[in-house]
Amino acid sequence: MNFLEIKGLCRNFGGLRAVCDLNAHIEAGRITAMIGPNGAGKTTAFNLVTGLLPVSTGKIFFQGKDITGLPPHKIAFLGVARTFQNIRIFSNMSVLENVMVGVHTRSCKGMFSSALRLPGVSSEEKFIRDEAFKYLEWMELAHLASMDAGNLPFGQQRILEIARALAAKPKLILLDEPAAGLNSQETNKLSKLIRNILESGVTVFLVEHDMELVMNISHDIIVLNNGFLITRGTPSEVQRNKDVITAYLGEEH
Amino acid sequence: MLVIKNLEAYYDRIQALKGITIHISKGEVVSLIGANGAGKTTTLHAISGLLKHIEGEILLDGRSIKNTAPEKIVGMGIAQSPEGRHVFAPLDVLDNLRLGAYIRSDRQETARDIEWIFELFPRLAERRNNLAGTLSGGEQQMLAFGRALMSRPKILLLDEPSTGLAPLIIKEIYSVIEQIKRDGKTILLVEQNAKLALKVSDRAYVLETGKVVLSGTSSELVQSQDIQRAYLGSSVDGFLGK
Amino acid sequence: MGLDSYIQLFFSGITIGSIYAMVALGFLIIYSSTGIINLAQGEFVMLGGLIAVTCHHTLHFPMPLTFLVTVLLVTVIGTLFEITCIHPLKNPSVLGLIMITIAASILMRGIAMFIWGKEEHGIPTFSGDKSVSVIGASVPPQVFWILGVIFTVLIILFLISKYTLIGKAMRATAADRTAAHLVGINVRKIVLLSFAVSAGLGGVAGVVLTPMTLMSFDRGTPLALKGFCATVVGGLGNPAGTVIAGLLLGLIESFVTGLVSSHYKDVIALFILIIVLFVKPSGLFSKSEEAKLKKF
Amino acid sequence: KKTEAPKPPIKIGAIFSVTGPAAKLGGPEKNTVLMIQDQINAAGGINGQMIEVIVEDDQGVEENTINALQKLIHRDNVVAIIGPTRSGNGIAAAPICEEAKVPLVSCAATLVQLYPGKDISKSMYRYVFKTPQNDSHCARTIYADCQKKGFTKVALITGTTAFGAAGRVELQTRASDFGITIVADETYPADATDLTPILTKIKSQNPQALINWSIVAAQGLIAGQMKQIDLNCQLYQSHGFGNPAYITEAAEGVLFPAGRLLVVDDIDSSNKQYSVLKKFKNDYETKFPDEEVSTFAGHGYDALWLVVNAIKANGADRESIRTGLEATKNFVGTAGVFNMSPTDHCGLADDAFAMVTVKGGSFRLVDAVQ
Amino acid sequence: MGKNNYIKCALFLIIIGFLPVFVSNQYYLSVLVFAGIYAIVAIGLSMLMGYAGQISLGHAGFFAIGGYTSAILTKFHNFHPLQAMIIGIVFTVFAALLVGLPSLRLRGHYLAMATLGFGEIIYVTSGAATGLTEGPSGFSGVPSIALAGFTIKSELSKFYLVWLVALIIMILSLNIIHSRIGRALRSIHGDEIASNAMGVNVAKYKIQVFVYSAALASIAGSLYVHHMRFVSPTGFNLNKSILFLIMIMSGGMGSLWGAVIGAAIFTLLPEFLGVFNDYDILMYGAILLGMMMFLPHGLTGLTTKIIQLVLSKWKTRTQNNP
Ligand SMILES: Nc1ncnc2c1ncn2[C@@H]1O[C@H](COP(=O)(O)OP(=O)(O)OP(=O)(O)O)[C@@H](O)[C@H]1O
Ligand SMILES: Nc1ncnc2c1ncn2[C@@H]1O[C@H](COP(=O)(O)OP(=O)(O)OP(=O)(O)O)[C@@H](O)[C@H]1O
Ligand SMILES: [Mg+2]
Ligand SMILES: [Mg+2]
Repeated sequence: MNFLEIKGLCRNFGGLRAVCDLNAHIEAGRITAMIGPNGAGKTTAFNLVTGLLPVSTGKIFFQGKDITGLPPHKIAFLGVARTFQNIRIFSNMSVLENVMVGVHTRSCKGMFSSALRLPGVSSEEKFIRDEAFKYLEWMELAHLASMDAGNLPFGQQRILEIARALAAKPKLILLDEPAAGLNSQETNKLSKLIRNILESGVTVFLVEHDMELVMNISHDIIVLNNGFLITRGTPSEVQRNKDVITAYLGEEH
Repeated sequence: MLVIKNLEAYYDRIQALKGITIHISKGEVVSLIGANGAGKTTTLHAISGLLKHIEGEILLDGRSIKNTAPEKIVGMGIAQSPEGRHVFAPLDVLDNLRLGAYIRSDRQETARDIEWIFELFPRLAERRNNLAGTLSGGEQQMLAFGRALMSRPKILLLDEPSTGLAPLIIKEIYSVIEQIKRDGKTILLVEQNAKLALKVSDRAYVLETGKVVLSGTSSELVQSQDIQRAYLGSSVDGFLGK
Repeated sequence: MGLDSYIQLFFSGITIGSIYAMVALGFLIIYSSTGIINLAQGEFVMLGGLIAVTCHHTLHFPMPLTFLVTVLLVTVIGTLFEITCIHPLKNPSVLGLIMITIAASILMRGIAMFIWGKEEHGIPTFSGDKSVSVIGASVPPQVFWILGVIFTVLIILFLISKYTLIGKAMRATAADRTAAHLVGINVRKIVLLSFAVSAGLGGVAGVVLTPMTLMSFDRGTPLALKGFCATVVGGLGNPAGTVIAGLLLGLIESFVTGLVSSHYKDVIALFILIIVLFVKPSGLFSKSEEAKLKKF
Repeated sequence: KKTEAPKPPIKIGAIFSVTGPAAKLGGPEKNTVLMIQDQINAAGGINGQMIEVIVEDDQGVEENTINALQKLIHRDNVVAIIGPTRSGNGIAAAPICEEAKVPLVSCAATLVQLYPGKDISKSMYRYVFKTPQNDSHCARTIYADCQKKGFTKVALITGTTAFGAAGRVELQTRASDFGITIVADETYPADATDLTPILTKIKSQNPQALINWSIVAAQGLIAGQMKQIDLNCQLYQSHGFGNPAYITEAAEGVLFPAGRLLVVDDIDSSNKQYSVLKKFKNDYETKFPDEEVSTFAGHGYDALWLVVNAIKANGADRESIRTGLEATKNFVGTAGVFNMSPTDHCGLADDAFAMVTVKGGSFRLVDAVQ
Repeated sequence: MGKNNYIKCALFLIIIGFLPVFVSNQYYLSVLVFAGIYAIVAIGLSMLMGYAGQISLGHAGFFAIGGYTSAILTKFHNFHPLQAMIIGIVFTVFAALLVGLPSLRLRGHYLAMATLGFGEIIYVTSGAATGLTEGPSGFSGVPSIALAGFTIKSELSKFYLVWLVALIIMILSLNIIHSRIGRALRSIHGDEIASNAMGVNVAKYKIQVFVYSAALASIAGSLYVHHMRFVSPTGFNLNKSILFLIMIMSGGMGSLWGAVIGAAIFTLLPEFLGVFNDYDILMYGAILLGMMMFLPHGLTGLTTKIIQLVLSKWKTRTQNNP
């Protein structure tokens, strides 16, 4: 049983085949990167895995369970969290509250019990707050906890998004271009962070165009082009692959 | 050709630029580098006339363009490919490019330029009738870049044009930058990827918290120890600074 | 019912439908360039009618001059509305803007009541009252004026949007103001223009409508409601679709009233609105992808 | 000599729809009561005591009527209330006045406001009176005229307001008494302005007469729109039509029952009402030169005078006013001659109505024109 | 619910308790009863709009369903007012599901448009369905509300009843807002897609809060007819829906207390505008426009701003004079 298994996955937009007969798997405890030219279908694949887009055909299994067609929140409850290529933080909420939303999947009190403050609501609320703080401290954002998330500088918004995803204590985290807009120093910090995430027991699935980062930290690399899988391998294998070089990397790499 | 003297900019009460002096000569490629929040985007916005609250001077060919309406600045030949892409999401790719040529009235020339953009980015050509909002991140970046070219600017302001682009396309974009530089155009380039930026540019300025802390020709800067450490990413100290 | 009745109903429907279409276009134009649903749109129609009354009865202007002066004045009012109420806002929310237009509509109604009182006022029809017989139905000549004026306006708008980039510039302005600035669109001008044109359209509708149905200070809101239905049914983005939706609403209303029952006349448009929202939420004549990318 | 401290004025409340959809009714009512207040005070008040009429605007909305009632009853401590203007508001106001034991003289037409739960079989409210003629009078007068002219096929068109709805019921229930068949029965909302589809439908039924019953704007449009589509049958309007604002070229020849106030110049000087009407019309039109007197102004006149007369006769407290009102006999008002009794809180006879038409740009008594 | 809100609730309770000492006139009490009724609607609507970011232009429709159900059942079918109120809630929930389920799956303005249509349909129907509702003239004789055998008839007891209901609803709503559900609602407002991906069942919470706010409107509608002892369509038209919006906007979106304040102000305001005679519509429009333009965050926004300003002044002063 693979940790995440994608079988014959397809997604069309009108006549366009954004993802096409994709077969791939992710192994637990490793960092897997997905690369490929712009418009290759990477973000679409992430959207399919997290249920944000319905699949056209194909199946997705997470820890052996068929998650195809499940709504996004159910998939999140199974332990899949993600960040977005275009940052999607809740700019109407504070930094802390953003992360507290991340703990949503680890709490359960509903509208009714919340309204009546039934026993357990307060302690759960305290749990959520404490957890959120834990992750803010890890990401070194705790001093900004009460700030409006929308006013954070760009780089910190990216980190906040990761904190929010981690607060769900996911088994698998999907990161869509986490390094975009960061300079090399910041990118270096990011690679350290990603390794930390892995060490904390979360499997990482990553889309990124920064080859230095990808080649440095990933164990496996999946390469897409025009919706198709063109190859899969270790960084050194992929770097030497002719198809990858012509379609994506260019000569120098 | 473009001279900025003691530029200060404010967002409400926050001062984002604290007196920046920059000059760009005709035909030059100049890059601005600096950490997150240093004020690079703010500088470009100030030049494009998007900010209300600025002080200091911005001169184009000796004439002040401070407090000039943004559309007039575009008319004077300054175009920008903004950070965060800012494509017109509910319009299709063709319309986005046509609007890039909004200030021009030569229909046929415009059509030809659009074809040229499509040659540069075949990916866009395939998507010409798709709504810009449905494009992938990288495709949108290409579109924003192409749209800025469509006004046939004298000065091109590029804010992180390589964000989210595949390595091959980055090369493509940089070869375009070199090509338009050869055509005699002037470019002010903001890049996170300092290595790349220094490679194409003649000169560069380094910004830090709203001030120019270092400037010089690109080749000088590449050698500089400070730059090496801070922006070219050789050593890493500390984790996630403030 | 004979054929003549059907023809009669058709003309009734198409007349009121074209008024709905004008109001709907007014909504659409402001919406396309700013994302605002201007609920004061009906008040422009009301003002058009009442200003025409003053021009004609008090100032004794001949009809063509009345028409021109009225449309001009309403255009100016629309522009002033933008300048004084919409433009000064810093970071308005969509809802805030809607509420401002509601407040403005209440205020305009109040001012109109102050000036013209509570009565209905009328102006003479443009060319007499003698009905024209069309296949057995008698159609008042004003109907042809309404149709003629409105279709002329529509054709002009169509030509402008076809042969200039203004239509696209409006949509671009609504989609992303920063980017609109950066491609050289004079955002201020576009926004003012859109308010001016929608107000002008309202004014035109008011002048041509008043001879048939009279006008009073409180006529705006019901018209705005129907016009709004037409805009949504047409898909909030497609001028041709909006016009067709307006005409369709008028026709359906007329035929249902004439053939079935009048008791629920006013819910017909709303019912169609709800059905369309549930079945094809992006409107009858608009792409659903595009609807997803809109802000409001 | 000891100067007596002037007595505080007698406070009388009034609630009218001065704005809103029935503004055309409530406006003249308000004008009238304020004018009469001044007249009475100028003439030395009631037995030397001034009166003060406190007017509230309910905009035709019941919620406001109720607030206004509370305000008048509890804050201003009025001895009696006149108004409201619209039938729905009258129905809402009646039980409150009954409970608070404050006499109410309504200016709304509908009869059912006088009965708890709109149920005419129950006994009447004790504190609620009204001045306009009854809807049933109006319906009967119209149908009688139809019968006289030999019309048997009649179309109804009514507004969806309380007034229109009440009229519709009257017309529906009384048609058979006059051998009349209703061939069409349509309604339109208060804000309707285009009635041609409804009229087209009616036209296809070939009625001999069309009866429109509403107070809303559309009643002024209907005659014109009938012409537009060539529907050429006799048009009757209800007593709600009694406002000179509705006189248009197209309205020429319309028939409707109304009090004689509208046609003062046509009535015989021997008529009991003659001098009252003449004076009121004259007073009103002198004071408000832009306006012609309407039946609604008349309702205000009748209501206030009924109360004032009751005060004069019985004293200025709520209970005495109530008994005074109920004992009203032979009061000559604008709507007719009022004779109240414990079982009749309207007090008008059928002859309060006369058939009126529009001729030569003014309201004329049918009998005088023919 | 934070400490702050406990204090506010206590303060609220004290105000309710002591207000009648100062305001004993029945008329003012009656107006305050209306204010309390609208506060109930406003709290629900504020949760829907200020927190979950969903716009409703048709809450008068739910208000009407509650009102008519109560009026008809208590007057013509001898139901106990509480029974009728509960049945009204059931009908309202059903109607809210009918409108909400299809339109809440879509984004943003669809709910606004669908509810606009819904509200008007209810309004027109309540005038046209004469057999059921007695048509446009409505009917009086709706009994007063009764509780545990006591008929609540006097203005004073109605005042206490309505405002206590409002207080209870306030506490329930504050509890929801300051819980994981409240945060989920706000995250939906912020970004539906991200919220969904973080495990928030967007559709479920949207429909829950929509139904909750509709049910509150229904309760308020029932109280409304029992207070007026009369029902007719005029109380339930588009103007009423707009009035609800005005209340929460003027109080300040995103604050339940603001909703209550807005409800109070816009119930009382027209009573004071009466002095402007015929031109109160002019004044009303002008005040409204001024509020929307100059107080975009409503009165609560204004107070927070003033408090912040005072605090920062105070801070700098204490810093300068240590
Ligand atoms: N709209 C705004 N409102 C308030 N502050 C802002 C705004 N935009 C930028 N700032 C602040 O101004 C400073 C400069 O920002 P700017 O966007 O110019 O930085 P930058 O150098 O372009 O950074 P990046 O690498 O993230 O693009 C930052 O501290 C930022 O937080
Ligand atoms: N909603 C949509 N409608 C139509 N086409 C779409 C839609 N979403 C994505 N596409 C198309 O599908 C293709 C794949 O897009 P996707 O976002 O997955 O690319 P990507 O691999 O993430 O690229 P990038 O590296 O540039 O982010 C693109 O060509 C895009 O235009
Ligand atoms: Mg992508
Ligand atoms: Mg930047």
